[in-house]
Amino acid sequence: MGEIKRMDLEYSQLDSDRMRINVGPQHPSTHGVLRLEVEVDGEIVTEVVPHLGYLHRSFEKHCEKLNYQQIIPFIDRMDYISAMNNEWPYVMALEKMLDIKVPEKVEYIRVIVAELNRIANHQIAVATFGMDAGAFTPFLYYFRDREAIISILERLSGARLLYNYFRVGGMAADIYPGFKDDCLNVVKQVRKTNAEIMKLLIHNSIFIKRSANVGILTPEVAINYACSGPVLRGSGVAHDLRRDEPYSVYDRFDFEIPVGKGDVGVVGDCWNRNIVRVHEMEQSCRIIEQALAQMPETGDVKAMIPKRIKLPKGEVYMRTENPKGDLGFYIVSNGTDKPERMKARGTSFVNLSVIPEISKGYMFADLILILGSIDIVLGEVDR
Amino acid sequence: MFEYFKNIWSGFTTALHGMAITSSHIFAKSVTIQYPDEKLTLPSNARNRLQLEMSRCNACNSCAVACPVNCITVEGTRVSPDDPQQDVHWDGKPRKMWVTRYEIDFAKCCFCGLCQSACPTDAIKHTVEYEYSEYDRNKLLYKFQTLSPAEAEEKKRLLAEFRAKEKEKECSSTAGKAHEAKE
Amino acid sequence: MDLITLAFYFFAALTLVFGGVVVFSKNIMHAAFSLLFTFFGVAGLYVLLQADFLAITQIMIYIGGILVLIIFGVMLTTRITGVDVKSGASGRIQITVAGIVSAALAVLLIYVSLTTVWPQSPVAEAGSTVTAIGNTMLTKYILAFEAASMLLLIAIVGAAFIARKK
Amino acid sequence: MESTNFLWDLFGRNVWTVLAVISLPLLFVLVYALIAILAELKISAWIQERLGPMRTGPWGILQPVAEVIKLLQKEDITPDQSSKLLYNLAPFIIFTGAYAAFAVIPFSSAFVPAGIDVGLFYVFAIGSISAMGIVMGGWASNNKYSLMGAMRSISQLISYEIPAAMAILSVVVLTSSMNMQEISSMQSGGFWNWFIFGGPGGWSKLWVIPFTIGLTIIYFIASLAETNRVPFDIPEGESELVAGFHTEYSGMKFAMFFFAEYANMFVVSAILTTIFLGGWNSPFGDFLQGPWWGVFWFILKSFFIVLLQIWIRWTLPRFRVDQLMHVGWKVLLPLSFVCFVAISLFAMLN
Repeated sequence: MGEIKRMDLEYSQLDSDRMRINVGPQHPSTHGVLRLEVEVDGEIVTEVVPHLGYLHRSFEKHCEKLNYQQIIPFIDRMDYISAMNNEWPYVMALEKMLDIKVPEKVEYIRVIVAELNRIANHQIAVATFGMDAGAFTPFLYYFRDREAIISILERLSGARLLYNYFRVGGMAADIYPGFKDDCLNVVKQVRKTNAEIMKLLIHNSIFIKRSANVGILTPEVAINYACSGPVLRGSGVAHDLRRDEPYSVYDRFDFEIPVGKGDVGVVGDCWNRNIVRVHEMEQSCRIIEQALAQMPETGDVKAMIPKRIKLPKGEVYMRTENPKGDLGFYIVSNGTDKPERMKARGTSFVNLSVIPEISKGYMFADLILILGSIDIVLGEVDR
Repeated sequence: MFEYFKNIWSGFTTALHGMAITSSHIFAKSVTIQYPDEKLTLPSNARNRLQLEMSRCNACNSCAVACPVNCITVEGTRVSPDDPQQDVHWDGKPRKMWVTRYEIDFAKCCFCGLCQSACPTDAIKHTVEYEYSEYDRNKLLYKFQTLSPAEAEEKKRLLAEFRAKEKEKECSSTAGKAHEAKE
Repeated sequence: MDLITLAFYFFAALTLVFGGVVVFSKNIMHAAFSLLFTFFGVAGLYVLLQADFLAITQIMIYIGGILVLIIFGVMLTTRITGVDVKSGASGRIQITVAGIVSAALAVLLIYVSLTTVWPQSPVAEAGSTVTAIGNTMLTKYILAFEAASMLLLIAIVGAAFIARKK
Repeated sequence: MESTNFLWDLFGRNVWTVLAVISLPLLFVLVYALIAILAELKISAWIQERLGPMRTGPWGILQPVAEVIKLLQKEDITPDQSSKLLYNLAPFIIFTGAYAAFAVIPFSSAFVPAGIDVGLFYVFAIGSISAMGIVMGGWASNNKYSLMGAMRSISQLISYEIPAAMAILSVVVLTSSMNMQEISSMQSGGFWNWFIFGGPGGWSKLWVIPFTIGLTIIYFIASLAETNRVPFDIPEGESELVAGFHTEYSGMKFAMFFFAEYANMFVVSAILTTIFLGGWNSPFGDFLQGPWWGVFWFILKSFFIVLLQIWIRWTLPRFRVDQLMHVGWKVLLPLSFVCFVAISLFAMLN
């Protein structure tokens, strides 16, 4: 990110062509309370400095005062768009420490809710990316569909956004009757809308002109900056923890890792990052279908939940594939029911750091698109 | 040159495709819910306003411990056997604890549902009621105790009296016992 | 006093007042924007003289073209954010010299306007001037017309060249 | 100036009738703007499978009125470091520019506020006043977003005036008149005589029809750009410039910008209607033809174009500045030249 340069009088007089613009924290396109200090030469961006911390809630420090069960609601609030996926690595880390073997049915429920939430997350990502480009209508089509997913998760967990559904060793509640049909309907609707959005937005000539060949992130830079998720896969690197380090029951499903192929523009540009998300929705649909077919009918989801969570001394790091990339939790336990230290590897935070690298030399309007294509959630960036 | 015209053509046709799609939605059924008039039915496990069933609560403090944001305050006092007012729980068992104070600050509540799962008697529950916003934050401090402060003081006093009497009795009984033993 | 006379005084006042603002304003942007009203007033005067084509050309070229150019020029050359763009404070000598010159000019102009015998043609109900202008442009003054077009073309090419240099 | 005003025929030409003629379009603009805002709200809602405003009046038809009342009550903020006078003046200049164009719009064969001979030229010239207003507002706000919006807006207006002018000029070549009333009356006798289909003429006009249709589309696209509508709304491009040149405006001054935008939309639609879609002529020859039906047809056609603009707005994404210039200078301009030459050839051969 570089050191923070302050605009001083001397500087601006020397270089009067350039203008410093403050984008955010109250800007319609910063997806939250991000502040970007942008230096533009006319319309060309010459420098971007992100300023973080407007949503800082001391999550990691706060966790040291909470017992392991109480941390889960706070984890929901990191990446609030995909809360289900957030809870998973944390719960898995504790299970690893406690050496709990999770029942089969629970694993399948986890896969399904995580993939449902992945679809919901990507819907928002693609929708807001379209809105950054000026297309408002796809946004509402996606939100209409997201409603169905949210309703399923609400019936499962009781909440619409911050689920608190995962428990160490199980789930908070079992699935409801009719869950399978609801999921299959969602899958059908997601596919239908995606086909429509492909025509309406993604293959629209103006949209291609706007997003293709913009914000090119080469695989080397992406790996150097530790980017992950669709941002990395948009650059053509087929890295997905679900396949590379299969956790839970992911090794039982047949799915592909979509990568940016450069059908339009070049590999690693905004268009390719975006299309990866659309294809991932399809892959998630496939996983959901397979998981629904394989899921055992019976099984107590609460059977393995320990009464009181008390970790042995030691440390654990567990990461899973969040919709936005690798999400990891590092927990140091001192033997009590509260963690000694808790560290989250926030995907959005890591992915955001690549912004200054890939947005220089493009136009100001492109910067907004690049930011949108990285798909950050400020709750996770600032924590 | 060919590329130039192809670009123009694709720009034109994709725009028309888009317009065809948007126009096809004009006559589709709207998904809007006219909120105050019509409401979505929430699932029965939806986590909204907390409700405490006093006949089940025995002031065990589990919910207050489980709450990650400390929005629940519970205080209780043992029921004195001498108390003229005796109460029973919902299942007919006699009440052992008076709940002298049970407050939930809904301005703090994060609707995680942990209190609900911690409660041994299913007294505290999330309900589907969600329309309870207030202009004054103090009005969000919900008091569930049925006893008035004066009554609570009275119960405490009764218990203290009872305990004092117990002690006295114990003393006298031990003295009596010692006396008996002597005999 | 009929409507036309009233309109005349209105437009004349508009032109003069804002012309004054253009000259005396210390803020270059204010001066530039005042030109808008001055040009507009002049265009109104043209309308009153039944020169509707000329009036609209005035709006088109002066407001739509030259004024935009001036404002762009002001914006591009000076720092526009922060402090106001001011025309430089003039010293005493400059004011004196300028005052003398303009006073002399004013005297001369007033003298000329008072002593000249203005030829007055009978007011004819002028029809459309567009046809006549179009015809003369493409017959009698074709050479001048084409030369002007060439000049503008060269200017455009030159401007594009300068802009592209970076 | 021709006497094509029924008011002047009825009451003679005095101060009161002149005032009436001036205020009639104003009345129309106000009513039309409210309807257009409602149409924008409702059509966007329907396209997105929403209901749109439903609370104000039956089906929310009073929503624009409510919004105007709301804006009237809002605090009128003038930024501290702004250039107060210019800041306050700009919305009115913009509205003046938009409204002044109504002077030459022929609503019917019996009503045009001012039937001047250079009507089309006038509409074009007066548009530059709006552009000045935008620059004024953008500069006076003393906001970087406003300034960028204003700069973008003016360069966009200048660029797209040329293809639009070429389209209009082609019609002028065909009609050898710039009087909008005359152009309208030339296209009487059914839709086949409209200039979108090459204007009145025999079968020899068939080969020019693709060019006239092309010019209609070119003019329509250019008019979208001139009114700052999607996909050319980069001066107010919400996602990058917050609200562009009117970022700082609030209350009634903001409403003036809004009214001006909608008035401008109608002006460009009216020009398109007049020069390509037969103006106030009925599409079916003498069927429903007449001064009063003229008003109906004219408003119907213009409003259809406005609806088209709204429809496009809720479909397409936004261009980028350089792409906008590319479309203007490298696509629309050469194509409009080709069409213009073809139409000139046609006019010469006839």
